[in-house]
Parts: sequence; structure tokens; C-alpha cells
Amino acid sequence: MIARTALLALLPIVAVIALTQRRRLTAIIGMGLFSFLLAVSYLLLHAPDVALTEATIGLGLITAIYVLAIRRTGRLTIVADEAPGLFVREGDRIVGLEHEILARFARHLGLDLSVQFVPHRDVADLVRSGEADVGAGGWVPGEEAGVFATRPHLDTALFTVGGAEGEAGEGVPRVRYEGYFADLDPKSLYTAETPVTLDLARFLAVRRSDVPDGSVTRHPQPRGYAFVVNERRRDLHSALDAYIERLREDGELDRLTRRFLA
Amino acid sequence: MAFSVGVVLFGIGLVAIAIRRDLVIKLLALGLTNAGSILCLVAVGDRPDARVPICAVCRDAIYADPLPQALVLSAIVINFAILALALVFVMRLVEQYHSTDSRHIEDLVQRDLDARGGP
Amino acid sequence: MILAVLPLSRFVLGLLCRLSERTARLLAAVGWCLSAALTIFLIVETRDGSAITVGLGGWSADLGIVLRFDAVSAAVCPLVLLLELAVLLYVRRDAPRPVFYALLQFLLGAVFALLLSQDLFNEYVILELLTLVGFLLVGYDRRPSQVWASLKYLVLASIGMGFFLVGVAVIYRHTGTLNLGLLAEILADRPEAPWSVLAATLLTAGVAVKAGLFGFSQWLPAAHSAAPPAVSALLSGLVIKMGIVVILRLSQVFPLGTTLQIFGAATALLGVVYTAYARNLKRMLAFSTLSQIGYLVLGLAIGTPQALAGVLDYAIAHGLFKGLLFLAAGEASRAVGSGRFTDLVSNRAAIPNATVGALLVGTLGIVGLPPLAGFGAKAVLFGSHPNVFVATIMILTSIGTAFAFAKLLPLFRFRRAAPRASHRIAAYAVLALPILFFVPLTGVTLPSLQLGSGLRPLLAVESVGAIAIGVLLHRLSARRTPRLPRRIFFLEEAVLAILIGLLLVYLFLSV
Amino acid sequence: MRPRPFHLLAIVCTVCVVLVVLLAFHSVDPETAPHATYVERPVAETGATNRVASVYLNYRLYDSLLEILVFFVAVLGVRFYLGARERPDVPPLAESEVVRTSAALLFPLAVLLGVYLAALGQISPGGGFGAGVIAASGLLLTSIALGIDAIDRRIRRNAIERIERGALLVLLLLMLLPLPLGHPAFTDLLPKGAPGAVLSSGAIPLYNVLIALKVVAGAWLILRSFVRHRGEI
Repeated sequence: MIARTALLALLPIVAVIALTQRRRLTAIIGMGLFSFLLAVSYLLLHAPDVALTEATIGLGLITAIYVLAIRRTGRLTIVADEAPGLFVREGDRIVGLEHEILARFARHLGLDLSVQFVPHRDVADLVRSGEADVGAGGWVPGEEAGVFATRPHLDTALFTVGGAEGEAGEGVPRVRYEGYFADLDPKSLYTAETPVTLDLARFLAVRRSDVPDGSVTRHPQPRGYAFVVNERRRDLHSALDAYIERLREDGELDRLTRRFLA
Repeated sequence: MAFSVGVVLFGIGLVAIAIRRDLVIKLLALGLTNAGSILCLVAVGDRPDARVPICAVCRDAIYADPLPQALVLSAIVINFAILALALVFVMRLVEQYHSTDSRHIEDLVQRDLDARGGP
Repeated sequence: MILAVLPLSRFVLGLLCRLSERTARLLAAVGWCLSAALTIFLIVETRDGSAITVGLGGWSADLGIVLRFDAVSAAVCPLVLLLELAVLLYVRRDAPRPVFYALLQFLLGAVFALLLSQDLFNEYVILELLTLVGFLLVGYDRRPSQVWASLKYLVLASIGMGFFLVGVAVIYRHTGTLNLGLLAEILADRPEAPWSVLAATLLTAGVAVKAGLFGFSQWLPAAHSAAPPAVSALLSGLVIKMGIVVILRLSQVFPLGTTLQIFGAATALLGVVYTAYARNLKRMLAFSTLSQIGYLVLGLAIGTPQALAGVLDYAIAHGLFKGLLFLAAGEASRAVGSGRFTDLVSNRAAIPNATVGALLVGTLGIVGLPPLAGFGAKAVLFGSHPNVFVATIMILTSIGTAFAFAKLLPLFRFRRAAPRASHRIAAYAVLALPILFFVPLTGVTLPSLQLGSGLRPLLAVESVGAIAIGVLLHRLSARRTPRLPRRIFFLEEAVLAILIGLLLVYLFLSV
Repeated sequence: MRPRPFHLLAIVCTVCVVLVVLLAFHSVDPETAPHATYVERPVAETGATNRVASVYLNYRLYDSLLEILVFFVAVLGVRFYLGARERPDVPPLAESEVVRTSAALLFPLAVLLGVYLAALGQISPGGGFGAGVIAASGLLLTSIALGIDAIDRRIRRNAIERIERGALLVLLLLMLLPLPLGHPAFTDLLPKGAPGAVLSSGAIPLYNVLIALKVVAGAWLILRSFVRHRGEI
């Protein structure tokens, strides 16, 4: 009786823990554990047939297909936000400089490339948690903990847009744009109260649409686009760095840059 | 007790479907809602002092009701069928949009529809 | 035992459809003929208003599952057959894969099974089967918009079925039976127990998702407009009706009158507003299904025998003209290359004459021009003395429908030298003829539907008046159409809407 | 995750729904005895001492059949939507020798357990569905050890499909068979035997074996598709 009550009380707790996980694999394994506890509860509820079915289907079959669906062996997983010229969706294809570099890098390692578009703010998070191997999509390195940035492969600059004139610049809180590139709306950007900081690729895309010039400040210090890799994946980090260096040395990087960004 | 836990699990699943944006997590939560309703159904046939309904002559004691248990066997299988098919569809969406974020996919679908003059 | 053959034969045929498209088509024809023969036999047997009951496996209703062929089944079975025939003729040219025919057989088997079912859990399993088959059919072309629409459909329908299952648990806990007939007897003694209100709430809310009631129906427009035309016709014409049939059965057990009235009115109004301002033909038809569902539910809310007959009439009529409209709209959009009204009107020369004719018949049917199908069915509903609220909503819906479909007026031009002939005339004829001769046909075959009893000359004037007002409003209204919010059809918002809807149902039922 | 008004609204509504259900459900005496309709029926009626099996495969066989159809549709759908483009060569999942050996050892065990559960479903907990899934997971283990192509070479996919369809077809025909024979009950096809014996309860063991066959084939087809397409999300 006590065992039954305790087990039943445990079920919602396990479910909540499993469903608040950030990593999908952890969530799936958590739900597998939940199914196991549920099967035991069915035994204690005098339903051995149900317990057996739940154990085989809920615990076995469902967990198996979900793990199979997300488990990537032999894949290089990229998380990225779209960035014009660097990493963009065209129909069901992806094109851009960064995509091209990573696709060649994956081929170099003998892996399949798998891309997942996520909001800009989630890129570092997903790389840090190990959900993805490499983060990309117009990433300008800052002081993110837990991730390594590769050496920059392309120069860029930061721009601050919006807010009252002259306000932007030193001392003003620089809110980096965090959402999907797809959601970037020039109108609301230029009329926003707080100034928003954009990198060159996104800034150009916003400028191209015919919105009146708001207040725009160009940040003086030079920056560069880079990829991010998990801190623990030193091997991947150095391999990617070396690969980009090689591309730069034989002039291929310049050719690609001209092809995608000219 | 078991019925209440079932309803609570159902609720947790619903909240997770509504606020988690990742489709894989949403499907896991959908599995949880179904598991909750199944637990409710098992619970109504049971009592703490009942026995397992396997017996030749079942008269001398209280037995758990076999009907809800038999129904639940069907429900568990249906739950699996739903989760498997939904997962396959998510795989197709990922292939197309490279995203499992429901909001993002919704935006992209709307844009595709607008571009092509609707379905 | 013959009743079991009706659904089971379809499942057998579905299993056999695998080798080639030709055999699959042959099997579909066999299935149709078999079902048609059985249906005719059963309708003749039950002409006097009786019902045929069979306990499967020889068990009675308190132990096993009982199938029952009653007036509801007798009314809907012919619609099923007509729509199936039209869809089979329509897809012939597309040469779909055998898997399409297999899914079609499973869908129809499930529809027949549901029409015969009298058992709550049995209905749960069949509704899930319908959900899954419908889900696969909506995504049949595997376009991402279809895949996404059908994924939303699956998630929401599955949540609804979860509520339904909890409702089944509550019912079984307190009554010990799942059979609707036995349940009605038990509940006749104590209708107002808190658990019976709870069970009614959960069951109704669960089915409402499948039936497309306001608040529960956020998946419907996307799924019905994204699906291939033949599938849209089946979904709008049949699958949605299955939800209505279950609600009808529930309303005979639980006192759902007020709840259905409010939700029916809300569904009808929401549907009409979105129909009026849709910019795309298939999307407009999907929203119009919503408003017509509201109409049906309002009829159920009246609850008298004549109103129920009217609901069945209208369900048949709607199945016919919505099926026809979806099929014709599919061909028109394909011929023009776009479903937008502006594109359709500017390229109307590309649409074959037969398709235009089908659209015209469907439109006249749906707006209720006497003496076509829509009018005949509405006449019975109006003849059942609805209260002022219900009558007002019904008239508003009629006007709104006429207003919306007036957008199609520029398309109705026939050309002497047609650019292309349509290959689908047979499919259109199967549905168009019953629409044109609805009143005499149903009067002869299904006397229980009480057609004719509500036909008054005044009603014809009112109906034409409503159409005239609708068309006039369309002429007067500004060219620019407002953009209605799309956000309420997103997945997360839809889940929230279901929750709020469930609370409202509980509120209305317990007051 | 930052809380937003929408999230709060969703949580509040769900809590309301949960409270409504719980309060209304517990408004009457919560601890009455369960209904005893089915345990009180004489065992001779179906011959099965496992009363769940007697409900599942006799009184409510129709539901079970529909449920297996749902499973069949799921298999059909998974194969239709995943099968269109198969990646040619998928390496074994496990690289280590230990995993391979243990997987190879576990396979016969899984099959044995499956056979046991299917054959004795009428007198002990089990039944065809669980049995089929267990046997199919045995195949999954083997595919982990040897690679999916090794299994595909040994068991042709056509054969599996035929088993799946055939088993279900036989089930459906058994359901329709009583019609020309004038038999009322599903399980009257075979003798009832002594309650508790291995060969008893009329056709229930037969149904269990057929369901197990159908499920092992169906579950393997699903698992196989997912192994071929693994890691696609």
C-alpha cells in the first residue's frame, strides 16, 4: 500500500522532470523511466496484463523509435539561425558561405551534415548542452561560457539600430538580436524603444527594405564571424580551425566568399 | 488516488504541449496525456484490497475488474500508433524546414502558402 | 451478423489492396457494390422505423458489443456510398498508388463501423482509427503544408480522445456499462449527478474536437484546405459528420441542449466570418464547413424528432454539396495553378465548363436555393420550430454564406468553345444529381426524414430573400477584405482553446 | 524559459480543468467495490481463467480487432512516409564486441519469451501483443549487433509483409466465419478444454498466436524503417 502510494506520487515528479529537460535525448530517456515506473504501478494496481503491455510498448517500442529517430551516429549536427549570404534556406535547400564550409568539412570527416534552424539565442545553449556539434549562422563571438569559438573566417561589424538619435553608442545597453532571422521585422526594429544590435549580414538585409533611416551607429572595433564548438570537444574545435586555415591558405575561402557574398 | 494521479499526468502533458516549442518534446507530452487517461481507466477497476483477475471461480474475494484492463490494452496500442506516425511526420518536417520549433515551422508554412497563393 | 459484414468487408479489401493500382481499383468497385447491396437491403428492412440489432459473438449488450442499424445509419449510409463513388470516379485519372485505395477502404470501414456502433469504447477505437487514416490521407501528397496541417490535426484530435477516454472511465466507474442504450436507461433515473455532468463534459469535449465545434476546431481549416481535393471532400463530407453522429448519440443520453445551442451558434458565426473574408477557394470551403457544422449542432440543440430528422437531412445535403464543391475546386485550382480568387477570376478561361457547372450546382445547393438540397434540408430544420435565438443564427448563417459565395459569381460564365473538357463529369454527376433532385429522392427512399412536412411556400420566399440580401451585401461591401487573425489556429493556442472550451462546456452543463 | 502570459494562462486553465475533474469525480464515495460482471461469469463461458484475456479476445473481440487495424494503419503509414527514400547502407549501431555478443545471446531468449507469452495468454498474464513486441525487439537487438543489412539478407521484407497481412486477414475472416456457419460465438470454433490447461479456452490461443505473428511482423517493419532512417531529426 505504501509502495503503491509512493510510486504513484513519484510518477508526476518524474514526468515533470523529463518534460522540462532541454536535451531531447534526456527527455526521451526520462519518459522511458516514467514508462517503467508506470508499468510497475500497473502491477501494483492488479493489472499484470496492462503492466506487460506498457513495459513492452511504452518502455520498449516507443523509447526505441524515439531514440533511433534522434540518435545521430555518423552525422555532424549544426544548429544555426539563418543569416543572409552565410546560411539561408532556399526552398528545401540550404545555401551560403558558412553552410558550404561546414558541408565540405563534414565531407572531409566522412560525416553526413544535418542542419537544425533555431533562434539565435539558442545556438550557444544547444552547443553547450551537447545537443549539437557546431553552432553557426552569422555568429559573432562574445563572452559565452561553455563554448569555444573558432578563429573568425570572415570580417564583419556590429550596428546598433533604433532608439532615439544619438543615444546608441558607448554606455547604452546593447541588446543583441536573439530571435529567428525569419522574425526580424525592420519596421518594429526601427521604431523600437531599446536599441538592438545586429551584425553586418542581418543589418544589410534590414537596410535593403525601404524603411526610413532611423538612428544607426556602427561599432568602431572590427569583429569577425566564427563557428562555435562545445568546450569539451577540443578535437572537433582544432580540426575545424585547421580546416578553415587550409581553405584560407589555398585561396578557396576567398573564392567562396566572392561566390556567396558578391 | 490512482485516478487523481492519472488526471494530474494528463494536465502535465497538456501544459507541456502548450508551452514547450520543440515538437519531439510535444510528442512525448502527448504520450504522457494518453498515459494519464489510460491510468484513469485502470484505476476505476481497482481497489487496494482487490486481487488479480485470474481465477477459475471468482467468488470468494474482491477482484479487480478485468474490463477496464482489457480496454486499456487497446488504448496503449493506439497510443503507440499515434506517437509513431506523428514522429514520422516530424521527421518529414525536419527534412524540409530543418527545424523542430513549432512556431518557426508555423511561420515557414504560412510563408510558403502565401508565396504559392494558398493550397 | 450481416451488420458486421458492412465494416469488416472493407477492412478485408483494404488489406488486399497492395499489388497494383488496377487490382486496387477493382477491389474498390467490389467493395462499393457489396456495401450498396447491403445498405439497400438494410434500408428496406428498416423502412417501418425499426432497428436491426446484433450482438457480436452472441453476447448481449451488458457483456459484449452490440451493433445497431437505426434511422441514423439508414440516413447516412447512402451519403457514404454516393461520396465514395464520386471520389473513386474523381481520382481514376490521377492513378493514385494502391496505398491510397487501402486507406480509403479503411476510412470507409471505420465510417460504417461508427454508424453501427452503440458502445462508448468501441466508438473511441473507431474515432482513433478515423483520426489516423484521415491524418495519413491529409498528408498524402507529402507537401510540408499538408504534413504540418495533419500533424496539428493528430495532436489535437488525440488530446480530445484523451478526454473522451477519461469520460469513459468516469461512466464505467459509476454505471458499470459502456452501452449507450443501457446508459440512457440508467441515467433516466438520476440525470443531474455531478459525475454524469462530468462524464457528459469530457465525452462531449472529446468528440467536439473531431466534430469541429467552436474552440475545439482550430485544426480544421488548415487540414481541410491543405489536403488533396478528394480527401477534403471525404473529410468535410463524411469524417466530420461522424463526430456529429457521436454528438447526436450523446445528446440522446445526456441533456446537452443549452451547451450545443451556444457552441453551435459560436461555431456558425466564427465560420461565417472567416468564410466571408477568405481569399482562397479551398480555404473558404473549409471555413464554410465550420459554419455548416454550427448549423447542424444548432439543429441538434432543438432536440425534437423533427429537428433530428432535419439535422440528418442537412448532414446528407452538406455532404453532397461540400463534396462536390471540394472536388470541383480542386480541379479549378489545378487548372489555374492557384486557389486565390483573384487568380481564379483572371484566369477563368482555363477552367473547363463542367467544373464551372459543378461549382454552380454546389453553390446553389449550399446557399439554399429552392428546391435544391440545401433548401430542402433547411426547410425541415425550420419546420421544427426553433426558438428565436437559434432561428436568428440560422438566418444570419444563410445570409453570410450567400455573401461569401457571391465571390464565385464572376466564375460562372460558360463558353461556347470550351478550351478543355473535364474528365471528371461522371464524378460531378454522382453528386450533382442528388443535389438537384434531393427533395423527391429522399422523400421516396427515406420517409423517416419527414421531408415535405416543412415545405411551405413562405419558406421558399424567405430563403431566396436571404440569398438576395447576401449577394446585395457583397455588391455593396468594400473591395478590400480585412485580414482576420491567423494566430488562433496555431497549435499552442488551439490546445488552450480546447481547455477553455472544456471549462465552458462544464459550466453550461452544470448550470 | 521565460514565463509569458500565454504560459501562465495555459497553466491556470489546465489546473482548473484538473480540479474540476477531480472534484466532480470524487463527489461520490470513491472506494466502492469494482464491478464484478466479468469475474462472476462462469469460466466455462469462454474457458479462459485469465479474465482479461476473456474480455479482450471474446466478449470484446471486435474492439481488439479494430485496435490491431489501427496498428496495421500505423505500420502502413510509417512505411509509406519513410520508405520512399531509403539510405542504402546503414552500419551496425554497436561497435563493441561485448554488445554484439550479448545481443546475439538475447535474441533467442526474446523469441522464447514471446512464444511463451502468446501460447499461455489465456491462463497467465501476457497475450499476443506483448509477445509480438518482445520478439520484434529481439530482432532489433540482432540488428544492433549485426547491422540491418544482415537481417534484410536473411529475412526478406516481402515475407514479413505477407506474414503481417496474412495473419490479420485470417483474424478478420475468423470474425466473419460464424456468419455462414450460423455460429454465434467467436471462441466456439475450437473446443473449450479444461479451464487452466494450456490448450483450452477455444480459439483464444489461436487468436493470441495470430496477433503475435502480426505484431512481430508489424513492429519489425516499423523498427526497421526507423533503423534505416535513424538520426533524421
